[in-house]
Amino acid sequence: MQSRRETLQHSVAVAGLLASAGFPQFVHAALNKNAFEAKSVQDAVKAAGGASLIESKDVTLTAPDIAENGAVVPMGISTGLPGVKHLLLLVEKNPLALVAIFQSSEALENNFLTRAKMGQTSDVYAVAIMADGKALWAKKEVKVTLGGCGG
Amino acid sequence: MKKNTLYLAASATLGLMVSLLLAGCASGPTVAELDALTDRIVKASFRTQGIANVERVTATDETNRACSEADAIGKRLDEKTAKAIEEANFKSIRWPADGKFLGDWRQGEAIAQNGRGLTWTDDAKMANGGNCYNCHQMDKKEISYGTIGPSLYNFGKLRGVTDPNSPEARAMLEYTWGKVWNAKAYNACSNMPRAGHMGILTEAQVRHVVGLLLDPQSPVNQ
Amino acid sequence: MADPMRIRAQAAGDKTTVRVLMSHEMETGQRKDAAGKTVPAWHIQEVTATHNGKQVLSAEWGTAVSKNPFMQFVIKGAKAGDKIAVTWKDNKGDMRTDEATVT
Amino acid sequence: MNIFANWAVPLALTLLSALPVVAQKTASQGIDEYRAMLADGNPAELFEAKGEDLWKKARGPKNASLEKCDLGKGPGVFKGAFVELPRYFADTQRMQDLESRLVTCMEALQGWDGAEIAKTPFGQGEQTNVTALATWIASESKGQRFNLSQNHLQEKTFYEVGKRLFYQRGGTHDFSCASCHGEEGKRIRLQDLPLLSKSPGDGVGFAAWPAYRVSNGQMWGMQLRLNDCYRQQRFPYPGFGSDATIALSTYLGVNAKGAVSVAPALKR
Repeated sequence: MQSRRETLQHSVAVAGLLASAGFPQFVHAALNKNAFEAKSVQDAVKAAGGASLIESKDVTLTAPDIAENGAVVPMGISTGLPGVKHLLLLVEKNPLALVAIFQSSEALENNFLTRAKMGQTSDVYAVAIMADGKALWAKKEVKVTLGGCGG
Repeated sequence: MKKNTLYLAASATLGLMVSLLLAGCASGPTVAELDALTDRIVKASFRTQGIANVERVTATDETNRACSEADAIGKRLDEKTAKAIEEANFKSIRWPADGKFLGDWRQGEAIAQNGRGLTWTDDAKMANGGNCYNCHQMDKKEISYGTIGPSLYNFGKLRGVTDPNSPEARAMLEYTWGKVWNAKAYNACSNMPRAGHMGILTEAQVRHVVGLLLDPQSPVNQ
Repeated sequence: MADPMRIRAQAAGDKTTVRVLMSHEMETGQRKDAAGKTVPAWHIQEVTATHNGKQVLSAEWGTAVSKNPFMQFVIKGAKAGDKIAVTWKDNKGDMRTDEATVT
Repeated sequence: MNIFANWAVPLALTLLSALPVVAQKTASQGIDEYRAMLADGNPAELFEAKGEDLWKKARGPKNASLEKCDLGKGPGVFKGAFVELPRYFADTQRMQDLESRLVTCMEALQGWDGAEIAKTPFGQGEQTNVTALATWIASESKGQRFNLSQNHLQEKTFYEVGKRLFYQRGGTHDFSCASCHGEEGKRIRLQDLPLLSKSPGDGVGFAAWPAYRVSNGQMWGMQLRLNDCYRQQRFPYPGFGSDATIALSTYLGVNAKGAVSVAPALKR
């Protein structure tokens, strides 16, 4: 376990100025604008290149059964399948369903974790878009509650 | 520079006050001195903000003063004082002008769910909530309930209220109204706010909450 | 300029788990301020990471990622002493890169 | 101050009634699971890093760092300082908690106007920096046990005053701190309430703040924690660093004696 102090020493800020100094372009800059503007899970997956939706046991969605607060809900996607192009996390009942797209890469495991906002109790989807256009999905309902006084 | 010394100077004032107060007491301050110091610290520390006037803490009533004091020394109020407080609070209960105790339980449920109102970030114009679920179980379907107060699930059913308009139900109607209006009329140092007495809920809102508790159709009594 | 990220990269066997915390509002564009005006969306859109200078991660984020975002990914084959750099760019064009050493 | 960032307001109003029936035990087990998933990667770390930087950086009208700040264990000593605060400071002749002491240092060493900082709302201007500094200083005592001094007469006096404040009923709802924190095993809604009239145990209550609050994505120091308790008690506004907040902190801190500090924690 790296201590905070060590991390600080290793963590060097090299940004900010780079923005104006011609930092190399992102590989996927704004490619999936339509997917992020889609309201439903289906439309978002389609816009991200998923042709046919198929439920799959080979895609794993990590998410809690219940979230104490919808502002921060941990969720992750992983799969051991070969031939994955993109990995998507989506929240069905959010105003815009798509949370994040991770591009599959030879250098990485297909295993990503992040945290998302959820407006209400909803199904969460993990979708692996394959090279052949298949969109393999797993889903789970996450209940969103509120622990405190609500004041 | 002049400004900069202000914070130190101002904050040292109370410190000085404490030192002066304690000068010459080798055994430390007495209970009365500590009570007086607490009052002064409260006056110097709190200020009016939004609708939350400073009098809410500097000018609390006899009920709160007596109960706070008893709490701080870890004792219950003596029976006589408790009785006197309960009687005074009972007298302050405003009974329904039109004789109607039971309102719409659906509106009562919304009031019970609502924990808002009367903080310094709230607007005076908004309707206040009753905060009921913060402390009580009520409708069994609501899993997010507090446990500071007893469960009120089946409140009316357990007390035999089958027809709220019957003469037999009258006493329970009055008790429930009175308890919601001013809980301290029945238990001097109850943790429960005095919803009607302190102006937290309007008469119409109290009626709806009583409906939620006693209406046989209410989910509380299912 | 945005505050620094916190990056932890820990090697275990032939895999390195990278955990990143970013300092960002992640405003959804759905929220209204006290005056009732919609607060415009302001969120990280693109995240990339490099391992010893070679790009390994490319991700795109929407408005639903939480404020002060957290992300975890696993690099194959990285070892102690390797450099991991993470860059984010938001919809206003702000960006930030921070680097950490694999332990 | 709108503490509800993003979508929390509709949540508060609509979600509770929409929940299906789930056994009580399952709900709290689920919430424990949820918290465990968040434990790794507390955004408070972002504020720790910022606070450490602020401590070392030359800033303010005097362009000086805070590295000579005396938090009670001598100039520049920050390790272990947090678990001994509030304490009596001879130079200011008063009881001070971590945040008010940091303001004193910012005034004395860096030349800021302390009164102006004290008046600044939480989450704005230099107050943000006070919170970040407090987060870092607290993190430097992580794992240590609370051990407030009760040697000085003022330390004892403030404990006694704090105890009275803890039990003081007021506001429109007659609430005191003890209304919610005076009994073991109670809850508001689904939120467990620590009993604070004695030590609630390691990493609970006083031993958990500063903390990052997931509900609004904000970093809160103890001053804001107490401030918001008083807000929800429907009390008037306690001044930043006021004697009431410091006396109450003294009471809570002394009660927490022996409890291990986990600050900065992650909270709802």
